[in-house]
Amino acid sequence: MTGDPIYTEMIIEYSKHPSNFGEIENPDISQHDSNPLCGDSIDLQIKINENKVSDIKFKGKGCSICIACTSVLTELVKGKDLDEVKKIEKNDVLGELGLEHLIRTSPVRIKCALLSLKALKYGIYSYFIEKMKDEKSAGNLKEEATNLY
Amino acid sequence: MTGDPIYTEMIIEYSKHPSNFGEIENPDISQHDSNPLCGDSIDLQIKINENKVSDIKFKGKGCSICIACTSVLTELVKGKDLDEVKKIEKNDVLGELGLEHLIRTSPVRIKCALLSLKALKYGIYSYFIEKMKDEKSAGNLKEEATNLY
Amino acid sequence: MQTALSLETIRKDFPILQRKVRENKLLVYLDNASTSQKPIQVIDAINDYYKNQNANIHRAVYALAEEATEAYENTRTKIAKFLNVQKREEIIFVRGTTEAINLVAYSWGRQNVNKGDIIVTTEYEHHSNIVPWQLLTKERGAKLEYIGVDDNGELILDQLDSYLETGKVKLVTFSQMSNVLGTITNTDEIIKRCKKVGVKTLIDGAQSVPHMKVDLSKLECDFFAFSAHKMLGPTGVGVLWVRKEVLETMQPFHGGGDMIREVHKYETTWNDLPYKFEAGTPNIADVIGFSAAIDYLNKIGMDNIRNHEIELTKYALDKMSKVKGITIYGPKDIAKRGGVISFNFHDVHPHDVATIIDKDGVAVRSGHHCAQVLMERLDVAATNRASFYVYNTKQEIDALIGSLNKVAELFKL
Amino acid sequence: MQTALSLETIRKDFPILQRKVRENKLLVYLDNASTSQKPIQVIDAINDYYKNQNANIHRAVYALAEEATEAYENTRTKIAKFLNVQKREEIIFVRGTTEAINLVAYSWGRQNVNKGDIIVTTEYEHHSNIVPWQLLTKERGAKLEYIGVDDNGELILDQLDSYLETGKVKLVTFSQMSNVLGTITNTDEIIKRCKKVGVKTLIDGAQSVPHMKVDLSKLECDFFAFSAHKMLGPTGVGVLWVRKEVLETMQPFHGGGDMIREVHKYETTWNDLPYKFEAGTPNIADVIGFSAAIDYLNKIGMDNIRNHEIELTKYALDKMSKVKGITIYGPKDIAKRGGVISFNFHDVHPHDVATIIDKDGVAVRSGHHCAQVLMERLDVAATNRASFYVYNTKQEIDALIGSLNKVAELFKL
Ligand SMILES: Cc1ncc(COP(=O)(O)O)c(C=O)c1O
Ligand SMILES: Cc1ncc(COP(=O)(O)O)c(C=O)c1O
Repeated sequence: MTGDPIYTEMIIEYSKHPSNFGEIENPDISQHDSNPLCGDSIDLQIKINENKVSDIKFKGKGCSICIACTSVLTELVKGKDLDEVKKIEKNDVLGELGLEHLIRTSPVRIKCALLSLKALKYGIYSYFIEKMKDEKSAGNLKEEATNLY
Repeated sequence: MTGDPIYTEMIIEYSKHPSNFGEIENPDISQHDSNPLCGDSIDLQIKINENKVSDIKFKGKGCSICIACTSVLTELVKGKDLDEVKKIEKNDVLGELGLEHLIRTSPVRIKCALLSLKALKYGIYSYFIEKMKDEKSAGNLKEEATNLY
Repeated sequence: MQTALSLETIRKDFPILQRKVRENKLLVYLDNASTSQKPIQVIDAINDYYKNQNANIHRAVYALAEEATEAYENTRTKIAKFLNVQKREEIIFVRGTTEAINLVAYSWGRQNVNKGDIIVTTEYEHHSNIVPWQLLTKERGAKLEYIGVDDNGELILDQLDSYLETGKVKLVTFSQMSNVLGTITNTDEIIKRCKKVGVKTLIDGAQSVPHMKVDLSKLECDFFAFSAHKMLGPTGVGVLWVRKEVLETMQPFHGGGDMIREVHKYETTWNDLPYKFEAGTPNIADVIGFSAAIDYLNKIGMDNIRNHEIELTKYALDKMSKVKGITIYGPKDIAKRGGVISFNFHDVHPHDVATIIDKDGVAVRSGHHCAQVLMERLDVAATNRASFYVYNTKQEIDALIGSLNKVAELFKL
Repeated sequence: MQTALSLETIRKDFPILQRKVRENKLLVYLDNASTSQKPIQVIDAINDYYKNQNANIHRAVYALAEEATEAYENTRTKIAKFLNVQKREEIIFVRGTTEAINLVAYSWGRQNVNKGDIIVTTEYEHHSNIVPWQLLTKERGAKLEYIGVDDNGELILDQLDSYLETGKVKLVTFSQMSNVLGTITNTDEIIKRCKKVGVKTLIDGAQSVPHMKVDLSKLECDFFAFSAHKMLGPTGVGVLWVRKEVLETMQPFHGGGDMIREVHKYETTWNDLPYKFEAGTPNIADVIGFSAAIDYLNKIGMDNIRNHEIELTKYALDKMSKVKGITIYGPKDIAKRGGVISFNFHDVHPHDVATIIDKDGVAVRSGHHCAQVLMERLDVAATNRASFYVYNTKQEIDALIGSLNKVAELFKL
């Protein structure tokens, strides 16, 4: 089985020993997502300090692709500015694991790989929207708010 | 078009000049029926005297097969004892018009041909049932009632 | 036909047109408003699916299932494009127009229609655009009202205005083309008047989509329904399109597999659009067959189809009006009608007409065409109806005329 | 197989079994509980219909329409016979099990289930036998209760008794065979207990009818639902059977063509059974395809199919239990289970298993199998599931075992 294009040592390692697994107290972002057609289920938690991801953890059940990709994603995100986090893309995650080919070869499994990225983006955007509301109600400038996008 | 197995002179005649077309005052049986999948619609009215069909008339819109068969049926039934009317069958009607073959050749048109027979039977049975109820409530013997069937 | 494909080439694609019926008569199929015939490309697509790809979709990771899912979802995209719809999640697969309209009545209707509200339909609707609203309005204590049909077979739009003025109308629902009269509804005008007062609109596109270009980005309706089987596709598939803003507010209709996100014992969350409205194993093979039908229509071009039918209809109206004892219904103006011609012979019942001409292999529909309200309006029990499609020819119309003359003769008209 | 047909002959009838997938691997199709493959006889029947008979049914008098109507209605009769049903009008054609159950929930349920009433289902149901009842009970202010599953994968019938004792149960609904555990439900016992207190029963036969003889004249349930696509038939067709006394009391579900007798503007009367429940153009071609599937099953014999699957299941259970790190779910006793085997590898996710063995051409299902309530009960996110049918062989099970061993190796179990 050497050269399996998906189940590399790295993926199996991550799936057995995921990074940033666990929970955060009083997270600023809590995002749940699941893959409706299988059973992958992820809870992301993020702590934000001065517009930076000061901590990120996840819990959940998922296949090795899902767990490995989530691990990589949390590593990528941790410590980064929200502006940078906004810019993270599919291939940033897939690339780390050599899984870019999944987009082409497995339209089904790609969903496992990208579940956590979807949750992250959703969580971040919701956070921005909440912020915008706060800022609006606090009477702040509209431009400032839209910057959050 | 000589020898058309359905549209014989007789059928076309009947359809243009149906027998017993019209209405009866105070009928004992009034039965409506329609062919749900086309648009044939028949109203049969029957007057009963001493267990005999003293008069029968019909109104309705229908194809020539339906009208011809209804005409024939009313002719067959008029003046007959209800016991005999109960026994009238498909082929009694179809036979008069040379349409027995329809059962085999046209499962759809056969419904036009037999619509009035169905209405007649339904009307007669309903009449019997009403009678049975009357007789029951009048305390008559059960056997007598079931004779009506 | 002004197309890359000649009529002759097209006819060769439809195996059934080679068939002999009754006493060795070549089939002349003129009941296209009821259901269309299928080109070999559609038949082969279904075949190929079962021989090479068959698997349940959306839920498995193995090769076949991935292929089947892709083919199924590509059809959705193709249909979106065909109707010029930007958001593919607005396309919901159903069994046909009837299920589509019932879905709206149950899901949207029961949420939005209340006591005293009015639903407006028309006198020339198919039963599938009347009965669901009778059921709904009865349940909700609401009222069903009808836009009348004038003697030219067109809707009397003034009546719409008087309903709208009550302020109680929740939905106006109508066919874009009458399946009996062939009348093309003044759709833009109805929608404009409804939009002005914020009333939702549903278009029954069962007769329009197969025969003319429909651009949903231009029509500003909220719901649109049609059936594959009337447009070269298989039986058992249809489409409900719902504007996303509206779809997002709708509760699910059928519960079951695939329409859920997470099921727990006592509560459940719904899947994304459009899956929320596609419970259970869908009709996968026929959706894929439908895809081939859309390809076929695109290859010919919807405008060419419309032009071909205009030509046939003109020809037929001209010849038919000369048959003894005939009455023809619907608009006189060819621009206002599709390729559907309803007619009657004086007092000869349509079923008799159909049976007689069937002996020559000519298939027309006779009956109430699931439009009994219109039959009452026309004061007839039934009509005969000839309806055309891409593969019909003038010779076939000549055959029809020949047979109709026989009817006139037999009944001494 | 103890039948006139050898396994070899049978396999030749299924074109897809010749197919190569992924890197030139012969397909080993073990996802039959999800959908079955189709024999050439079924594919040809659909083909033939479109090439020779296609027409809309019930409503026209010309030759094609008569032929199509007859073929469609003959299928109804054939299915009645297959299930040993005396009254063919009790057979309603729907899209599949999901639509069948929803029809009951909407039509019977909304008439009969009221505030405080209880509907009982089970922990091993498919979502299609849970979600419609969640929707219904929520709407009606009623309650949904579950019969639990014991550690052997069987229903805990004592719990049924405690629900029945409340006197508030309106319906007990359950699958005759679990699509995850393979458990064959003690159907007679449940129905007996329900009948004693006059409670209606619905059987989800999606997994049972394809794999064993079902005799509806002996089962005394009130509703029975199943799908053609799991029993060699096409997608898009299923059956709802309802006992006539019950069916006669039910209000229509979908409104539209064919389900009516007479439509007037403000009131409408319904057609006879079963047409009252078949609104709109049905999936004619696939009903006719289904007919060929029933013929095929009859030719092999349902008892032979059951025996073949028992043999395969025994063989598979024996070999699989020796694979490193594997857990197998469901009853140990072969008489209590169908040809469905769910399993997991320790902490390896089922999707990973499925993807790895798919590379060898082996197709098994992985996921929650639309049974999330059961997944919660088993305390797993998902399982792998291999399921067998008439055409599967011991060699194919060997191929599965080979691939499973690779998984164990790769994940160092
Ligand atoms: C037990 C059971 N019930 C219901 C269903 C749903 O059947 P369908 O998707 O054909 O509606 C299935 C199949 O997926 C099943 O296995
Ligand atoms: C205008 C119109 N609406 C609705 C329908 C119903 O379509 P289906 O029977 O495919 O559901 C038809 C076709 O019969 C139709 O002509």
